[in-house]
Amino acid sequence: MDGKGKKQLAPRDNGAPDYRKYLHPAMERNYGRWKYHRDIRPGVFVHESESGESLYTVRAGSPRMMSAPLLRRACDIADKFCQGKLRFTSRNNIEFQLEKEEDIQPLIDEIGRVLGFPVGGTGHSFHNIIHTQGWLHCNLPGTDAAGVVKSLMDAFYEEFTHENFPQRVKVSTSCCTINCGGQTDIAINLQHHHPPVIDHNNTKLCELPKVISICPVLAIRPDRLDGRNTVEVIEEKCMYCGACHAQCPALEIRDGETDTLSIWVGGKSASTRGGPSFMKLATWGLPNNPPRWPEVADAVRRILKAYQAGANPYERVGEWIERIGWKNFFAETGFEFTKYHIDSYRWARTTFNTSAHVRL
Amino acid sequence: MDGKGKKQLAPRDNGAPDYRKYLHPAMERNYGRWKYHRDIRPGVFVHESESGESLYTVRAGSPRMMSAPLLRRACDIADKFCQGKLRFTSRNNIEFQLEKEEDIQPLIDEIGRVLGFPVGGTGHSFHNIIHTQGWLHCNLPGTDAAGVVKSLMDAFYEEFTHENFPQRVKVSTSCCTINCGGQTDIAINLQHHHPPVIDHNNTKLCELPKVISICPVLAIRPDRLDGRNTVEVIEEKCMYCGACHAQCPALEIRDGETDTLSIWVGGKSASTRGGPSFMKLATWGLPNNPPRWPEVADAVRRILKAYQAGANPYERVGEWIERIGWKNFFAETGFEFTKYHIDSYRWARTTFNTSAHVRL
Amino acid sequence: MPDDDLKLPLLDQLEEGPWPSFVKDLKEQAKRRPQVGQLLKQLEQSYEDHWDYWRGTAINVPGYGGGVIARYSDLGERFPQVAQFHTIRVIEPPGFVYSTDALRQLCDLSEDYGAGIMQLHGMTGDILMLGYDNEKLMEVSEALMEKGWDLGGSGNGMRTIPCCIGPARCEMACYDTLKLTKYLTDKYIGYLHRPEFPYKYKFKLSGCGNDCANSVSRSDMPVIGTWRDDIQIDQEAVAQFVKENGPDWAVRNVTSRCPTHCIHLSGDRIEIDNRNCVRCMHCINVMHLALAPGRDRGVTMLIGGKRTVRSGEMLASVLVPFQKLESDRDYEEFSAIVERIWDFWGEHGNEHERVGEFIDRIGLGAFLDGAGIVPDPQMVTNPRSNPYIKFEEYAAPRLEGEPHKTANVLEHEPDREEDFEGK
Amino acid sequence: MPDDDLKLPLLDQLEEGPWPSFVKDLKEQAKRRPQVGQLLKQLEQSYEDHWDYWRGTAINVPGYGGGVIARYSDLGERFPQVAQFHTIRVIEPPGFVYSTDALRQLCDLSEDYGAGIMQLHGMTGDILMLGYDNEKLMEVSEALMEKGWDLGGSGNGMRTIPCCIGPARCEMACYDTLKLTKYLTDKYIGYLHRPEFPYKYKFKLSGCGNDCANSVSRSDMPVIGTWRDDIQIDQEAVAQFVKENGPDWAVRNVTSRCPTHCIHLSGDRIEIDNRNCVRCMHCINVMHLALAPGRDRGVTMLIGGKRTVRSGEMLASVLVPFQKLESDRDYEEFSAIVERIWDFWGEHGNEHERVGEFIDRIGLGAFLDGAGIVPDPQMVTNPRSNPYIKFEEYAAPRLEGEPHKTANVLEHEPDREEDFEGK
Ligand code: SRM
Ligand code: SRM
Ligand code: SRM
Ligand code: SRM
Ligand code: SF4
Ligand code: SF4
Ligand code: SF4
Ligand code: SF4
Ligand code: SF4
Ligand code: SF4
Ligand code: SF4
Ligand code: SF4
Repeated sequence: MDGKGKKQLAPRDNGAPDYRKYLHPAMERNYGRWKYHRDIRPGVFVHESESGESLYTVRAGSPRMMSAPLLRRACDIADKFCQGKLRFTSRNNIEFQLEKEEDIQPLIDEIGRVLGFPVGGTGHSFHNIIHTQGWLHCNLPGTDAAGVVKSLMDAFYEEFTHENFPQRVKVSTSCCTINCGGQTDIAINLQHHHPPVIDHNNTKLCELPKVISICPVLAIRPDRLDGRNTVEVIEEKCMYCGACHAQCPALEIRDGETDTLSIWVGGKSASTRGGPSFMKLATWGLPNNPPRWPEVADAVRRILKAYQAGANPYERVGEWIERIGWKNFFAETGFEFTKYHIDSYRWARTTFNTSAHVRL
Repeated sequence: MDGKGKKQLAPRDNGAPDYRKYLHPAMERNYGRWKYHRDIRPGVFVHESESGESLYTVRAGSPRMMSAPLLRRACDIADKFCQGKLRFTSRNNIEFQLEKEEDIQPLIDEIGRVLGFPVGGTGHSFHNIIHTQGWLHCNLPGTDAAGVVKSLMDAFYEEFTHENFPQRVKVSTSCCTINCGGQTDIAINLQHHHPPVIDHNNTKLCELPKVISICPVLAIRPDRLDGRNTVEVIEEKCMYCGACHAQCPALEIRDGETDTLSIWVGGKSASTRGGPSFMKLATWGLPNNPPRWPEVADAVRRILKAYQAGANPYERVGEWIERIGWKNFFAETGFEFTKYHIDSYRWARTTFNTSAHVRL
Repeated sequence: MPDDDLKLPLLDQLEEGPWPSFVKDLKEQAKRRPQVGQLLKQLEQSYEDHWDYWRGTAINVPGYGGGVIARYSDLGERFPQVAQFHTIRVIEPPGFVYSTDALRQLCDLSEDYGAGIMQLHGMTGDILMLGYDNEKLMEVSEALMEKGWDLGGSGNGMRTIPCCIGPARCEMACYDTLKLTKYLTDKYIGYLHRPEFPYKYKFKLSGCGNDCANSVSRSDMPVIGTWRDDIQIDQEAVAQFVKENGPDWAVRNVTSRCPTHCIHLSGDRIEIDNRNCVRCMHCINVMHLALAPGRDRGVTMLIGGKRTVRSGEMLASVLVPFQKLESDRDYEEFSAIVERIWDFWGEHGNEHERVGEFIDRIGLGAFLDGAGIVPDPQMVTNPRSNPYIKFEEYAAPRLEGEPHKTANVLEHEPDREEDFEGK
Repeated sequence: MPDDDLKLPLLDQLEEGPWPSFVKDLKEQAKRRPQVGQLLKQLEQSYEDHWDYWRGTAINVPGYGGGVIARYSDLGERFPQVAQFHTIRVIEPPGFVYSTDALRQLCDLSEDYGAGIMQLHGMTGDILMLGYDNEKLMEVSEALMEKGWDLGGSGNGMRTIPCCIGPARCEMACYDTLKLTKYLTDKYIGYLHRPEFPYKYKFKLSGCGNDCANSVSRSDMPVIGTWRDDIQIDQEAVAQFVKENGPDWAVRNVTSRCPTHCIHLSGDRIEIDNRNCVRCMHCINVMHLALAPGRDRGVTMLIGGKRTVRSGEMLASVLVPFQKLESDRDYEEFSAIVERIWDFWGEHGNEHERVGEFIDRIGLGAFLDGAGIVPDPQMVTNPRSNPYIKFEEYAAPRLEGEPHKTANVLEHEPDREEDFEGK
């Protein structure tokens, strides 16, 4: 495990790169002095500074996973148009910045030609989907992430390149119940359906006390088998959360045959209006169906259509649903409301309708 | 224990009295046909029927606990004015009903003269306080109930006989942490401050498994002392709820020296507007101070004053507080916000402010 | 022996002030019934010591499992007349309506056998008659029953049912609260008199969402009147209202307070998107000369309310969004729901576990399954936000070939420690 | 050996469609870096089998406790080039800003030592560089550090900090998010590189309540810009806005959406009751030419957000309603709060217990005590509704003369079963 580098490695503790060196010159000059912004067209907006300067931003959708050559081509564009600077957004888009309005169209053309990336994902559009590792790199996934996202972004390409929703639509995917993906307007997550199966020969790999103590419902207890220490899972208590699996691979929670996808709606981080909110179960039991997961795009489309038709301007997905009521949400999407939609976990009671408020 | 009645008692299962015999004749005639009502003056309103008939109601505040002679005098009044019918409200008031408007004043005069009861407690007034048994009859109380209520109603007599609030104000009291009293706009409740003290000689009185299983936080466990079965209380777990005391008097939770009163605000049963809501801790540590509990009336008055000054029409106490924010509630009442106001029980997390919403 | 000259330094202070004084009244009564004097003396002692002097145990009238709250004085030697001082709970007439004859009858019985003091009414709705010793208790019960009265509830059974005045004197009433109170009381009187549930079960009936019976916060099964067609609007009266109060006032205090923003004032007309109306009553309350509940009426049934002890406060939540309550058939359907719940909770509830606590333990989804009630999005303010779901659809034998068992109350029963854990 | 003719029946379908295809790009890269071809082949196998073929264990660069996600292929025999296929997390430049030089440098390093594929950026904010074997991992780390880059966080320590673009390109920014990101990263780089907390600790920094860094839902300590004076209003721009959109539109979409109804349109002027403004940003967002945050700016610190695992979703909640963040002294005050929390949680947190879970276990009140933070009503949406409080003020020796102990984290520690019980 010893590196073969020239010197013995030692902590350098360099810390964070000095962002000041990397700022677009106009950003540097007008740092903290921005007055307002305006939307120019989908994917393009301008910020105006107190100094009178304008800074145009062109946002291009990226697949996040990129090869060095592809990234170098993005650098070429930035060198040509953006004084050698570019930035990424928290949703994996690339932002190219311009000082001159007339560069916008040439830049967009260049992005399309050189990178093949669409320009959009701003304002009231379907934003780029954030996602996690999936089968490409993680050791826990029950599904892929990049593939689901590619399939969805193909399906909602028009929605990405236009701003036709009442408000921004943010989507995320995750590939196991740990959910590294974001709490967003719409989320596509994996659902397990069985307690973990224990590979008793493998439990030596892990620290038993750790795996026992990680279970939130105390479903794992020590056991002995063939004279060796192992664990057992109390099936009735286990709620298939997969925390133990993340701790110890010998507790296998996944099942290629039965794992499904579920869709969640109404998550929000922004403190705008009513504030942040959790996303809630919309529908479940969608097949884990690579390479194109068509059922997922269908379900998402149902939500988007109802949202587009019914929401008031500026209402996020969750706000729209709260206003029309979940009864109408289910009616308008055609999803079925089941007993599984009713919370049964720790704060379940606080989700009950404790009033005589009913829509009849 | 055998009754000395003439015959052996046997279940008669009579069920509920036939209310039809007891309805005021105008109620009977217009049953289900009421069109609307109007307020005439504090304590008096009229209901109009589709038939064109009017029914005047005069509401008199009662202390709930009444002697037979006093009740007979109320009957005399009903015989004289109300065709031999009267009713009680869910808040212990007596309602006298009239068909003729001109009888109102004579009736009110008679109520005052014969019963000494005030007329009021309707509409946007300070309604009659509902309460529990207290030292008069229960075996669990840490304070009295009737006495607290008498003291408060004396203090808020003007508020009962006038309608000067933005909305109805409903108040309740309870005499132990079981809280037989109502969930209301303002509540005065008892607070214990120690785990139960066990009278080990007395535990034979109760069923030990029952008292062990009643504790919501599993703080009671079986113990043996001097060769006999008893229980012990794990002090760190116990949260002084008193459930065990209700099950078994050998676990004494009360303490005449340290028990205090606390005040809760914002409870509501009505589904009006935002719907029912819990009442929340406003202030604590008020001395349990018979016979007049002056500190309680002072604290209630602080709330009422701020409410009267700040609430919009139709806002219940809790709605007003929600609108102005708890920060301002504490500022305007002068109560101190402490760490004890922060929930630490089962659904604590759901009471946290999970947003960047702050009033600065 | 009547005690004409009670000196009670502390309680005497409660004779002062404008509000009617129970001390004054009881002192009067002490002249007729000596036990009332001793009651006051014991109370004075409590005021002095900050301490209570009552002990309770169970006393039952034969054939009844409840209805009596037994009290023995710790100071029985000093105050022998209240050494036994029990309360009888008597079922009130629905709507708390009385003829003076009926009330006088109670007064007489109360004085003939006991202290002649009553509380009208207890927090649950009973007529509370105080002050009987062991012997008189049996006698007064017999006498009450002879005259058609009946004992109220206590213990682990159905409790006495209170209701709002409803159609008898309220224009908001969406069903006959008094009739349902009598129907349920009579039909289930055995469950009231011979308690056999895991714990108490309270109904409270309100004719509309104003909930004048406090049902949501204080009963296991609130029944609240509602409607499923449109709010009735008298536009002329609306115009009149707008004229009197001004449009600004109407917007500020009526339409803008609608929880779903489904009501609008346009000019001097009210427009309502009834699909989004949640029957909160606010607009009807304020504009009650112009608006009224719809005509296709029924009830919303809720479940699981209670006050503090053990669980902290619990408000009831929606169980059946709409149930008609007009024909006999409607009443039978209603009862069938009640009985399914009692069967399921009765069989699987732990001792001392209110139905709301039972739901917390097993989960509302499992409860609906067990009680045979169809899940409805209106039961929740929102669906779950966590993925910890055990779908039966995917369950298959897995662990060492054993048959798969889904989340089930039976599994939870013996395992007390789980009560406060997640599921 | 480059694999020029990859046939991947399933993945090939992801080359189609208008959205940029990672498969197409990786296939290209496979021509330059053979491990990328094997990566795709293994992925194809996963697509076929619905199964993952990676295993993880820990590999550390000497002197660092984190920053590497080690991956071994279960199909290593078939795909030897990805038998070891680790990811390095590299701290991103605050605000995700790059010079093309810097980005090219990363591209070069990535190809020189590994597969030449990167993810920009990981969900936590790191630059993710994929595809190093055990040996190259050490070399590329060394090379990165030589050039001034640094490894990102993993394991039980402080994590790499992301922030929104803030003052660099946003008119809403109420503090310097980029500066604070660098300040915290550099100051606490030891906590990032040599993890010693009970569990991970994530900061996320947003310049205002729009929370473009998703801090509330995805970090243990969100830091969100705010202000404490009045919203800046340009009434001329308001008038212009009203002229363009109409007053009705303005009311329907701006003022009536204010969560506390503290903003009003009167004529063509905006009036705000700033005492009731909760800095939700909505009116400013919509009328951004006319309204702007106040001038006396700072941050709100929150605590305890995380996503699903174990606890279900947790949103962070208010810890410090307002903290200035301008002078060095302000930064020190800010750090002192952070450190008090780390000390307290560090000492008393259980292993694998996020700070939000820790708060759930011991109670927010006890946490504030332990971390030395003054309780504030803004921390909660409402005070408690249950009376289960242990006031220290009244604690006195009671049980068998033992000293009274109040609710205390130390008592809870050894008692795992209590984690999910009430307190
Ligand atoms: C008399 C009354 C208070 C009053 O002065 O009005 C009362 C008095 C007692 N209640 Fe109550 N409760 C009374 C209404 C209530 C209410 C209010 C209601 O029904 O609307 C509640 C809250 C609602 C609820 O049911 O949760 C209430 C919640 C309790 C509880 C807590 C039950 C729980 O699960 O939360 C107990 C304790 C218990 O059952 O173990 C209790 C227990 C008691 C006992 C029986 C105490 C005991 O265990 O010995 C009290 C007898 C006092 C006495 O000497 O008569 N009482 N009790 C009320 C009944 C009168 C009546 O029958 O009309
Ligand atoms: C008589 C009574 C029903 C009964 O069967 O006994 C009753 C009668 C009426 N109530 Fe009530 N309410 C009665 C207890 C209640 C309660 C329960 C309580 O007081 O403990 C509530 C629920 C309180 C809560 O939410 O905690 C209650 C919440 C209302 C409301 C809803 C107020 C709100 O906006 O939240 C209305 C509607 C209104 O105010 O217009 C209402 C309206 C009315 C009206 C106007 C209904 C009508 O059209 O006839 C009645 C005249 C009331 C008045 O006082 O001006 N009544 N009302 C009860 C009188 C109690 C008393 O003596 O003070
Ligand atoms: C790479 C990344 C997903 C991605 O594709 O972007 C990721 C990948 C992993 N996460 Fe994550 N998490 C990543 C961001 C997140 C986020 C989002 C965030 O930070 O904003 C979350 C939710 C927020 C939170 O912290 O709760 C997240 C919540 C978890 C958890 C659950 C922690 C919890 O207490 O809830 C685990 C499991 C654990 O720590 O035991 C986990 C564990 C993992 C592990 C280390 C799985 C494991 O135990 O081996 C994954 C390594 C995958 C790999 O092969 O690289 N990851 N993880 C993200 C980190 C990239 C970066 O450094 O920039
Ligand atoms: C570039 C970026 C910040 C960064 O540091 O990278 C950014 C930039 C802006 N955001 Fe954002 N937001 C960015 C991610 C977010 C996120 C996080 C996310 O997407 O995961 C959120 C929180 C989402 C949530 O609540 O779950 C976010 C919630 C907002 C909002 C609040 C929307 C709302 O009403 O709820 C605004 C305000 C608005 O829409 O006017 C906003 C407004 C803006 C403005 C208009 C701010 C400004 O004046 O410059 C920027 C232009 C945005 C546009 O897309 O039209 N931005 N914004 C992020 C771009 C992501 C992307 O590529 O799509
Ligand atoms: S969501 Fe699960 S499988 Fe996906 S990257 Fe995160 S830990 Fe790995
Ligand atoms: S899957 Fe979750 S609940 Fe089941 S045993 Fe593992 S940790 Fe426990
Ligand atoms: S609140 Fe407590 S003390 Fe008072 S009547 Fe109810 S049980 Fe008895
Ligand atoms: S007072 Fe409550 S918490 Fe304490 S031992 Fe008794 S039942 Fe348990
Ligand atoms: S609950 Fe409704 S129907 Fe019953 S009295 Fe109150 S307002 Fe009237
Ligand atoms: S009853 Fe309530 S919800 Fe329905 S329209 Fe009126 S105010 Fe709105
Ligand atoms: S969080 Fe606020 S300051 Fe930061 S980029 Fe978003 S809008 Fe601008
Ligand atoms: S920022 Fe939000 S809370 Fe403040 S005035 Fe604007 S809309 Fe209202």
